[in-house]
Amino acid sequence: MTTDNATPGGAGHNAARLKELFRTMVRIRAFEETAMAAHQNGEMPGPLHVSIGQEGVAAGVCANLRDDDRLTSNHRGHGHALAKGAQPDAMFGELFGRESGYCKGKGGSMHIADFSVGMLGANGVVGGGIPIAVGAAQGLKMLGSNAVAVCMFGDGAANRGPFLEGLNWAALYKLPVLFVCEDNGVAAFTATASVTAGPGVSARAESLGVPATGVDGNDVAAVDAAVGRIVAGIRAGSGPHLLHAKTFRWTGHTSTDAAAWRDPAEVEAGKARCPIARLRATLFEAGVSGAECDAMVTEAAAEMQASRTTANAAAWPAGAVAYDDVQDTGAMKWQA
Amino acid sequence: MTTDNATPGGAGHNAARLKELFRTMVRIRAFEETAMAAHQNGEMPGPLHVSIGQEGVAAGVCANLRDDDRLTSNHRGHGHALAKGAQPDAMFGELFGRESGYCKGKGGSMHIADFSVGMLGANGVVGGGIPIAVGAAQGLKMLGSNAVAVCMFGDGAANRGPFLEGLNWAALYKLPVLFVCEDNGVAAFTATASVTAGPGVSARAESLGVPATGVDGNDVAAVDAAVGRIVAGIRAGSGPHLLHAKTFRWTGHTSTDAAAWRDPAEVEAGKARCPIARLRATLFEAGVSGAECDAMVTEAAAEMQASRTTANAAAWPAGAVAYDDVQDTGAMKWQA
Amino acid sequence: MAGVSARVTLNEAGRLAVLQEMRADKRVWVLGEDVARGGLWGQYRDFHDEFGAERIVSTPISESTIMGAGLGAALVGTRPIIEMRIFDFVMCAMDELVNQIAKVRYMFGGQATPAVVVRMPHGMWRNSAAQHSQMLEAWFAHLPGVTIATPSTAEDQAGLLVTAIRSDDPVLFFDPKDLWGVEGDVPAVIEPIPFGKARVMREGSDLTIVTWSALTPQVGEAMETLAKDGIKADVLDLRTIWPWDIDAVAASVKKTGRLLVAHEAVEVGGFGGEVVATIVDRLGPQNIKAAKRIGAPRVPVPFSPPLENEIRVTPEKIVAAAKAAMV
Amino acid sequence: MAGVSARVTLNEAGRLAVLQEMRADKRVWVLGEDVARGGLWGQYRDFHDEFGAERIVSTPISESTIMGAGLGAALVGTRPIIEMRIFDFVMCAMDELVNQIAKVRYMFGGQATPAVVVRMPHGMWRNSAAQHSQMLEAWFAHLPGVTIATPSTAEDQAGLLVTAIRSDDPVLFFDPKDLWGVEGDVPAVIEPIPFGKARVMREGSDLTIVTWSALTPQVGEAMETLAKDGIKADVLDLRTIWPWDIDAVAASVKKTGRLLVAHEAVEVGGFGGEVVATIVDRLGPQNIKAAKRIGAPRVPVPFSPPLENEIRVTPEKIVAAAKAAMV
Ligand SMILES: Cc1ncc(C[n+]2csc(CCOP(=O)(O)OP(=O)(O)O)c2C)c(N)n1
Ligand SMILES: Cc1ncc(C[n+]2csc(CCOP(=O)(O)OP(=O)(O)O)c2C)c(N)n1
Ligand SMILES: [Mg+2]
Ligand SMILES: [Mg+2]
Repeated sequence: MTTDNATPGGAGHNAARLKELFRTMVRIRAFEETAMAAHQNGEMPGPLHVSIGQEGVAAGVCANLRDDDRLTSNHRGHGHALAKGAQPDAMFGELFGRESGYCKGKGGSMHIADFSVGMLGANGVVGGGIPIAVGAAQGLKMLGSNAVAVCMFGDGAANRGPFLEGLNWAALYKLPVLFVCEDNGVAAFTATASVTAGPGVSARAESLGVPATGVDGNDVAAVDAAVGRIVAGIRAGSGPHLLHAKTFRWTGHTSTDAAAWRDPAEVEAGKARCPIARLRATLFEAGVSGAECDAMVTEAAAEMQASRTTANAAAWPAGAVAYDDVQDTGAMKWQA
Repeated sequence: MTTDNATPGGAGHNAARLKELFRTMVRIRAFEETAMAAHQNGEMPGPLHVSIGQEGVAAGVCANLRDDDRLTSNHRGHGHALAKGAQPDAMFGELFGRESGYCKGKGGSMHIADFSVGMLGANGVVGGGIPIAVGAAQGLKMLGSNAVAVCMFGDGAANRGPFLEGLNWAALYKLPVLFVCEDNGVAAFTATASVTAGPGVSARAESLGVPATGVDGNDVAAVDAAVGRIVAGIRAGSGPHLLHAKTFRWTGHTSTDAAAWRDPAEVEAGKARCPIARLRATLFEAGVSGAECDAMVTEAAAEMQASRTTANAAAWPAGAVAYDDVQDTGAMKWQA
Repeated sequence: MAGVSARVTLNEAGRLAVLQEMRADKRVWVLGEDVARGGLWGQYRDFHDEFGAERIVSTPISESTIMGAGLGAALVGTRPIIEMRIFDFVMCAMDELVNQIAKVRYMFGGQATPAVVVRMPHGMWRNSAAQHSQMLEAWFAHLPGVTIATPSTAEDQAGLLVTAIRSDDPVLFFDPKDLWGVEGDVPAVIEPIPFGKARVMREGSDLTIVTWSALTPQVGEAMETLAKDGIKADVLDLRTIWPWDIDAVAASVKKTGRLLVAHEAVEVGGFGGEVVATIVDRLGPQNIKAAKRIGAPRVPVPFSPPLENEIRVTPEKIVAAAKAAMV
Repeated sequence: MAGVSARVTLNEAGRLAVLQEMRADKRVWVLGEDVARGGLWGQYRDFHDEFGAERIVSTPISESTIMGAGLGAALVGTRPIIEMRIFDFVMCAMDELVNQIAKVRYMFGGQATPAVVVRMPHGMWRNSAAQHSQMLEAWFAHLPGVTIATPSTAEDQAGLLVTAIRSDDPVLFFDPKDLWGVEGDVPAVIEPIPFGKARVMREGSDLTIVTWSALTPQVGEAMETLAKDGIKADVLDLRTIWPWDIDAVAASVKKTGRLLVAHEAVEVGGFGGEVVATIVDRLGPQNIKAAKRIGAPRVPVPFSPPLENEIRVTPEKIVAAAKAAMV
């Protein structure tokens, strides 16, 4: 969901806004579930990283962004793309390697991009989006825009060098960039806490001159409110900020990873913190019925199923496409 | 100066120890001045980075190290090497590219190493020594040694990714490593403060789980005392520590850089904080006469001049040497 | 049962080799992401149980430090196996590899012994796209200070890993990740296989085909097709590209008069150029009838199966290139 | 005075080219260490005064981010010149260069325009030793998605830089740092020089010599010596190694029958192998009498002058190699 006006969510949530957040989350959930089903059914090649359980972060952050705000994402980026305004048809097309995909089938799940809505691309390299986001912010500032750049990354990425370099850089040049650490507690097959020293990502950010805010990433209203405030500040010239959003990944690292090593009790507890269920309860209190929520869920499932069907019927890219988009000068030509 | 016993300096400095610190510092100063003269006189090829004004850090740190403690250094490493126990003959030999040099003339000023005294090498890449030092510490721990690793780097290096990665790593595995940030306020031709955000290197370290201590690097007794305490702790298993030592670089970045952009008043003030002059005053109070200090200065100058002379007379490496030490398998052979 | 060989996959062959060497030499250890859980590819399965957290070190996602710490630990006398998970991530650790590991021994005049093995599973693997499929082994032939292993069989994976672990040189070990599942016979005691000796895949007199790493099965198929068509190829798997078996290739081309180098990597700037240039100079162009290369076109690796297939070097393309060399 | 040329150094020629383009296009800017003070080599002297801190951005020592931020800024429509100070430090930014800059356009199906120029002064320069002297331009010919400029004259430095800045491709610009001082005539309005067109240094019929970047003066000396000895060389400076002027080299070798590729970089795995392999295949080995390469031995660059001289490709060595090609 991308609002026209980047309304700061902080100033009293109304039911309409909460419903939009709910819709974004259930669309992400439906996308991921549909993608997993397609992957298990052999419709999709390559690895698949889904973000089930983490929908609150993508939805809450992107509700505060305009189309000309830029976003860099990571390997687990479907939710970010959808929330930023990407279309499921072209996303499924890309997942399935079809010509109809955002990247004509050249990128796949880990490289979805939609520059038309400011989605500058997922990334197969952990932390790879950090310097790109700060550069985008620097470019925007130079061009006199008041758009912001948002950088989504996982807790695992905070152990890579670009974290230090990028945050120092952003603070130094006072760049309009929001760093979002989507902290699901795990990095691939390892608990992040077991490979991370010190008091945490917010402290790291602050030591680099970037103010930080912690939020429960599974409370989408809280994310929305915090990001609303923060993005308004960044847009007004406050400089960078880091949002540390605690969340939980329901699945294994990839859709073929059963994550058998995780403590089942911990997984149960994590799932109990479902951001969608939580918002549903809030909506109920605000007078939005369960039936209305169910309708959104059903609609989202149908939408994603339709996109899956469309993508499955889409054409494969022609061989010549493999030779396009490399470079202008010195490109190889395709020979039939 | 390398002590047999790694006596912690904290427990009351006596005049003998202070004299040894003085001797180390004046030897470093004499080495650097002699090297600069030789460079200006065309005796030495390649770039030269001297550490005049920073002697207190090298001397105070290394006074607490054993030969089997390891040290990684940076491009401004002569003082570190000398203080760790390297010999000026082989150092000048290396500076002059002679066969008698530590590296047979293959490394030069930026790559001096003396593995026999635990000096694992200077480094031409800013921050390059950080991961090497943590690895050395990890290896030492694995081998059951209680030796420590020390990593010397400049304030400029704290803006490179390896700083974050290396400190997190050291804290995580509780490695016996002391990080020493030799903060001379400049990085090449740029004031480090102008490219560094946040509260500073100690805060960065602490955010990564590495405790930090600040010290006036131009007060060698204070450095000695602090490092004595810290290294004793590290040796006893406390895990890593960072020492932030403020100091001042008297010269330009390289010996051919006049550093005309620096504020002359600032340079004057910096020179007034000379670590050698300061210790001389302390020694005087402790009953060591100016004449005794002068004798050490004269002796050091003579020692370095002699090494310079020896090195100038030393043989150049034979052509075949260029082909040695590449690798065992698959090495090119020299053809006369 | 000592001395009896077992039929195992290439992945398992490598695992057995490291296991044997770690049991024999306490200085050998492994560091990399997720290795305590057996590694991304299961190549260290059960190691953590046997060797513990001190020797099977699961690391943060800190490639620079994985590489650089491996070097530091080697400099104090341990013998690390640096596991890089997927080759493409080595790009995050190139200073440590190129400026440090490859150079310390030389820069320090022989004082340093950077005895590390850097394992980097590489190549195309099931539509992993541009950032998880690269084959840049050629780069490192151009980098003084390192040796380069590029096995393609379970036997070679085992024997070359043993050599790599025992070597005092930094060894860049390119695990062929598309071939984890190919099987071979690995003896109970794995003997080292020397670097720089090619493996003869087939003898023939018409044409020399040189290959290595993950393209070997495709070349194997192609050589059978060629044989059916009456073209008898002399086929060599280099197994290591630095050092590489110049003598064997030269002898073969002397016999056949024709050379085709086939590799999975991009043809332009690939190691095939080195092989051709070396052999042409050694034998003299006049003594050669054809010297050709086949590799991928100069494009990043695309995701979509038909696109990936489009740029793959297939048995059919190898057959066509071989036939073009016969004219 | 427009249209009149000035005699300037290669360093100044590059400075003038960037100045011209920055004046013409506000989207062009520079980022790198110390650039506000003119850059390590003075190649941005006085720029800060004219363009200010927004367009001449002195950065922290953060190579990954210098490279990656350059890319990010290009993706929103600016045109950064990424100054890497000395090539060797690019090793700290290889993920950003190899996995991101070279691939974004392709991975994203054409949506991205990574219009960056990466300037990386490279090569041997006054005993700078192993970590400040590397020449790895060959690597990037093997990397899809980039073009590669390797000028050697002041004129080409200017004209190729103009082309690079106007190009929508990522351009890897290898400033020949040992040649900063060579002089040439640069016009008041610098015209772009197209990539992929070789510069003829000398015409001859006996032997083709191909070179580029910092070795060009040595080749120039060698060709004069050869001429005195009665060997008339056809000499080409490629100027850009991707794309490179295959047609011109092929036409020359067709005429002379002999090829020698000379480069400063290590011979093994260098771009010389690509040139030889391409030409041998294009013309057929039987139509060539000799195809040779000369480059540095496969050792890191040593510090000491006699050692550096030992491994340098000198005019004498080039003459000897040329004569060896004449037999
Ligand atoms: C530089 C790099 N190293 C390793 C990997 C392999 N890898 C992919 S995802 C991942 C875990 C990332 O964890 P985190 O950043 O927390 O994201 P999450 O998967 O939890 O969403 C790893 C190690 C990679 N893609 N890039
Ligand atoms: C990775 C890298 N980037 C840039 C350089 C060039 N360089 C050499 S020294 C230096 C400044 C280093 O500053 P600091 O670490 O504070 O050390 P100091 O020179 O002040 O002792 C720079 C930028 C380098 N050697 N390595
Ligand atoms: Mg995570
Ligand atoms: Mg400094």
